[in-house]
Amino acid sequence: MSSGYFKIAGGTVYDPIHGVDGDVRDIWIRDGQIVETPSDFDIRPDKTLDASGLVVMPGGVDMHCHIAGPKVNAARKMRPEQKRKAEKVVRTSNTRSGTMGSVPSTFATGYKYAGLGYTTAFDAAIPPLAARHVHEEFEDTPCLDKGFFVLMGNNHFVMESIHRKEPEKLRSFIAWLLGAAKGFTPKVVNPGGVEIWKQLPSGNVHGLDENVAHFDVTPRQIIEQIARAVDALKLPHSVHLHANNLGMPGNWITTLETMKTFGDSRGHLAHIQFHSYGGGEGDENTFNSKVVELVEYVNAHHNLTVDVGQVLFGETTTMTADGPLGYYLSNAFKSKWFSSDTEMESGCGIAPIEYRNTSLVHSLQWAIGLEWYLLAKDPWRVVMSTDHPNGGSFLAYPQIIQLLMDRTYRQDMLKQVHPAVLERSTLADLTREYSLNEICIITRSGPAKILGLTRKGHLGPGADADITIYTPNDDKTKMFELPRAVIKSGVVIVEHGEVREPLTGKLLYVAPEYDTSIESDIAEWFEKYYSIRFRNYPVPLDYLHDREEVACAGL
Amino acid sequence: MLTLRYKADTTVPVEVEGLTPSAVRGLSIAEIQRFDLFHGNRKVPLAEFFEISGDPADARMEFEGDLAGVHWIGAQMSEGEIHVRGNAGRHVGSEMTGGVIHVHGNASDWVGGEMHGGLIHVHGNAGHLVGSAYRGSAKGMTAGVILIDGSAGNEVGLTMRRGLLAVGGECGDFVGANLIAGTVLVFGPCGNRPAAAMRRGTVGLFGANPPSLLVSFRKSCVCQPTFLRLILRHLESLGFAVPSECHNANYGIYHGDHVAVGRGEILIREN
Amino acid sequence: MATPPITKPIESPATVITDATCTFCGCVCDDIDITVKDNHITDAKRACVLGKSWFYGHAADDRPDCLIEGQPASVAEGVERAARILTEARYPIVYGLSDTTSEAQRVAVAIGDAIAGTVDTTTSVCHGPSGMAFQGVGEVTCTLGEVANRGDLIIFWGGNPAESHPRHFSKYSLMPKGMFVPNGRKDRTAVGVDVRKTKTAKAMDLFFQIKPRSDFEALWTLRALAKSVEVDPEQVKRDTGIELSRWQDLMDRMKAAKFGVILFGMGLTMTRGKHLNSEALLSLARDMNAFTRFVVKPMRGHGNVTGADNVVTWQTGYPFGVNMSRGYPRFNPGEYTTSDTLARGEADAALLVACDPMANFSQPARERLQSIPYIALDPKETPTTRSAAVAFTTATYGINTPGTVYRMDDVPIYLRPALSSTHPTDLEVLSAIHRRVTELKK
Amino acid sequence: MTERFILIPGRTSKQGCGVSEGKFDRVYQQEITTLQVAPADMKRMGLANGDRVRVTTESGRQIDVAVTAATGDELPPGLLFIAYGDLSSRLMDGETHGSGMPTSKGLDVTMEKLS
Repeated sequence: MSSGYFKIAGGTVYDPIHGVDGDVRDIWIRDGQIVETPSDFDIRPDKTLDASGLVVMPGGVDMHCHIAGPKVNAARKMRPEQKRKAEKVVRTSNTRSGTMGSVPSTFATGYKYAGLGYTTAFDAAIPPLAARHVHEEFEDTPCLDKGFFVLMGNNHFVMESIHRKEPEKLRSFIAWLLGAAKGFTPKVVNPGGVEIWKQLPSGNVHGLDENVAHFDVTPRQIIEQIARAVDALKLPHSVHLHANNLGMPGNWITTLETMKTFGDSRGHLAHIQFHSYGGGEGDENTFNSKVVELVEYVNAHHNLTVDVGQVLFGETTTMTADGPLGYYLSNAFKSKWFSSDTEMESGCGIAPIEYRNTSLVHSLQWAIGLEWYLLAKDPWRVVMSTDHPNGGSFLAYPQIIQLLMDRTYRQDMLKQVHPAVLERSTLADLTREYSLNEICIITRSGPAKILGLTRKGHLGPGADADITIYTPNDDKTKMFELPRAVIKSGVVIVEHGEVREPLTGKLLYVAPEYDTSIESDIAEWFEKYYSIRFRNYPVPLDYLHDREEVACAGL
Repeated sequence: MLTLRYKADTTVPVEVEGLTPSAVRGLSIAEIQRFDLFHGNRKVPLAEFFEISGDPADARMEFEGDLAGVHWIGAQMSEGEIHVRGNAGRHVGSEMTGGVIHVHGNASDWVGGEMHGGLIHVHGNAGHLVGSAYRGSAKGMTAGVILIDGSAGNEVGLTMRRGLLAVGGECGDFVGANLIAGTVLVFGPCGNRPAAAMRRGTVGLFGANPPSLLVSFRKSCVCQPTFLRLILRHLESLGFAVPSECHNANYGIYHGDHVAVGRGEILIREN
Repeated sequence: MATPPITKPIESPATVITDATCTFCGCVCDDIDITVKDNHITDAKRACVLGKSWFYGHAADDRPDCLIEGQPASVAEGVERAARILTEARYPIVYGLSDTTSEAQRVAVAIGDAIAGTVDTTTSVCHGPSGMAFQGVGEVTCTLGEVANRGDLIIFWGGNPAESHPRHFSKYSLMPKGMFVPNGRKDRTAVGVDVRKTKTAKAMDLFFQIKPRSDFEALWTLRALAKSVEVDPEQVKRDTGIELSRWQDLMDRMKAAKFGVILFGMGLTMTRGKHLNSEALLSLARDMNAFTRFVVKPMRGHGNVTGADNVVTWQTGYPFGVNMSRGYPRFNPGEYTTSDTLARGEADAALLVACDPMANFSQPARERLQSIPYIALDPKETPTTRSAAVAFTTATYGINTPGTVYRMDDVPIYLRPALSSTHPTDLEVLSAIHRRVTELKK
Repeated sequence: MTERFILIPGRTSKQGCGVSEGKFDRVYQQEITTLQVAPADMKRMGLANGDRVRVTTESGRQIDVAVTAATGDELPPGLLFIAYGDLSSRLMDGETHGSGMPTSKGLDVTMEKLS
């Protein structure tokens, strides 16, 4: 008679949320969840995995990546030349074939994330009009629990209700929109800037207090009002912001002002590395790092969290909802350029680029990312990310872990980058080495907490049984590149890099309450400007397969 | 020398990727017979489709029979010599970095696709996209020499980055389109829109009645460019038949494509 | 005007489905109110002439669900025969997919993967060349609502939407009153460029009747003018049949526009030059963004051809013409595309979903298809179903079956069916074939 | 007498409606088996609506088809138009020039009146 239990025995466990830092203990699993060790001693587990001498951590959580939806799929279609030369994902008896390059196909994305021991991922920027597209792609992205952030920073209804100073209407609209798209939290990208791009050639905003023509609002107001609305709705995760002026020299001033705009509202600043640049307007040789100034503010303000957006050297494909940024990058790199504006909601830009360690700017971007990890005091509020694939592929996480844990490896890499990095950033003097516990925080426990996922990122009773087991190795890249085993919802899905059970994984979404009287308002605006009917916009629950609503208890 | 006589009769594509002189050089005949080729979606031992004899040690391979349905011959080869005594299929010498390929019959599309070095000489006709970039690539052929004695199809030398490409007979439309640099010479008539969006490099159209050029090309002068005389002699040294009248003819030099960078040149034989 | 079928004399209750979606063409209009009376569609309010034929033409019928070699058979027998044909083939192709739901498309690609075949869609003989141009230079585009709300200069190049997308003018591109074009048609300049003076051309403010096969030269003239490159007026007139002064006037209007739009059709992709015609047009639109906002959009033909592009891309990484003989996807238009694998005699079996190659393909391709065993899924009888080894009569997407489709601008829209059907859906038949293929391949 | 023309197959709304009504029904069959000819060309070649002509491509593919005058100035002289279907497909070569797309529009043809 099966007891239904699965035991992971004698592993060296890391569970920072419960203060477990490398204790040797067992983990008991039943019905896809972690459970208390059964008090009745003669209960035998149906299956035991001997983890003695192995490192046991919760499954990885990638809280900011671009893995599904219209712009990701356009980027896949646009890079046949890269896919032709990249690693081949060959079909097996229980897995589908696929392609890699900077934008892997959906099945390959699921298998590769699971291969690294990641079991949860959030796509960072989806226009709600395309929500169904994302839900369909998610169903073909195995092994991961998934969700997505809903683009709102240039939404016409949002900008109009901010202009008319109607915070309740804004709050109800945000709640309605999240429910309609089955998304997770509002995503604000270059607020106001993308709308001006839609109106003018090379249009953009250049500061927080610039007026957005036709809507008469400022980026600062958009950020402030959405942040407040999100806190009032008690959403599990705060507003997720891609600040104005991404990538521009001297943009640290906008970033600092943006941080202050949050006041004491919660706020997450995405790929903060791209927003931490000193230097004159477009003047390369004054380009320098301003991490020291910015990290000081973040260390002192606990309402703020960041993910780094680390740059890795080599070829990749930038893809962003920031339309004007896409145009700027494609002109800078003289590459092919895709741009698609979504009515009433957002833009997007795609451009293939290459980061070279011989370039002063790219080397500094690389260094600035590492500075953020090494100077941030609280590992719970700085998160591992490469803004996949903008800074690099998620497959580079093991290499970043080694850079953070191994000072000599870091110094060696420093010798291969542009020498200006030495005086224009503090990286050369930073000697900190991350512990396994801190790595566990920035790659799973931290992002799970920031996302408000109470059953992710830890190994206590009640947690989803998403667990990754690593073989200790001084070479941290090797250790984190090839986990010994990956368990998802209590099932061993990957062993020694081989996918055993490609489960589909579930959608994580929110459905905040709202005053439904707003729906007639929305419908009237919608029918006037959208090119589809209001009835056909929302995604009904039965459109989704495996799903879980994350409650809005908030903090 | 290793001889491979093709004995199969199928219309399903046969693909021999990886069967290069350096790959077989160290193998025994028995091992070569077990080399995997693809027949559509099935792996098939080489011996099932080829009579194999001779000695691979000198990195010289001879294919016999009509191999029009056999693709990727000599793809990615780096050394040695391949002779095809008959027709060859698609992707002959694709992405090769060195060595020599002679096709004594006709070859199909993508001869020398994204080639990086070595020499391909098709003594018959070639299909489309000779020495071209594959779709989406920002760079096509980067080095090496391709000689086509007969005719060639469209998009000869598409997005070439560098290298030398010569077509003895006629060629189709868009010869040298998106050319980044390098030299493409066509000795027979050519189709329309030559060198569209060319940035640098040289496209020679030496056929009897050259086509009208795109409106974004401008005639600069008529002259007898010395570098051309050197190239023509080099082609002859490689066994390529250069029509005698080309050696000291007058050539109209047209600069363009001004829609792109405009620092390329089209040479048109005037007498 | 297509006439609705005659309704039965006794008045049975009629039901009305509001905001149903028509999937005949790439407009994918989702504001159709359908009236249904005893399993017949008797009215389709707001549908165009093509839409009305689509709704009326797909009434229930009593044809067999499955025919093997033309003889009625059970669906199970058909699935068994289909699975055997596909698993025994050495170079099978899966083709069509543009007139079925994305849910069914995903299973069709799964079959292509399992049989190590080649998956291709009708894109390869429609806007495939525009997809190749996109892979070369990229594309600047937007959803149709942006055109309706901002477009003040609308250029129709090499297409005849008045006949192929009848409601495009009124719903998206010319008539709508938008946020930045409040007076609708009056705020817009409509320009046509085509070789024939079609119904579309007659609705334009300016019409450029160019010489046949001179689209590339016309686009190159505009590209030169955009960069203020001096061009020879006689050659322009000779090449395009239009005076340079008219092209200059058009370029001046393009630079002065606030939001320029070029919507282009088969005139570019099916004529000599093909993908390089499209590349010239995409490059022109990109160049114009140095002066003003300019977008371009291919006028996709079928109801879910854009869905086929998206599904094949997210599952394999490539949009069409994807060969999986080696166990992983490979892409090469001109090699793995269906016109080629058939015309060269390479394909040795086929699974054809919602398409009619026996009517529309080149002669050598049709002769090859005639000579190999193939399976066809289609709601209607067509030349393709007539010579199929196994033909399934399936329910019609959007009329009988729910599911997701993607409009020509990649906007996903859900279908709300009006009628039930006795026939199995594409999804059911394909899922059964996929299950059996997987068993046979073990 | 035989003259050179350029043939353009294409969509028409009748052909589109015919697809839905059934490809073996009258509307579709009639539309795809009728060649539109410019009125001036009809006059010069002594053709009347319903007369039959033989159209031949450069590679020797051939169809016999009934003609009808194009409406007004829709079709310039020298151009022929037909709704795409079985007949237009018979004129297409298999060659796709490395693009996957056969050349189906702008075909060089000759047309001669059949007695």
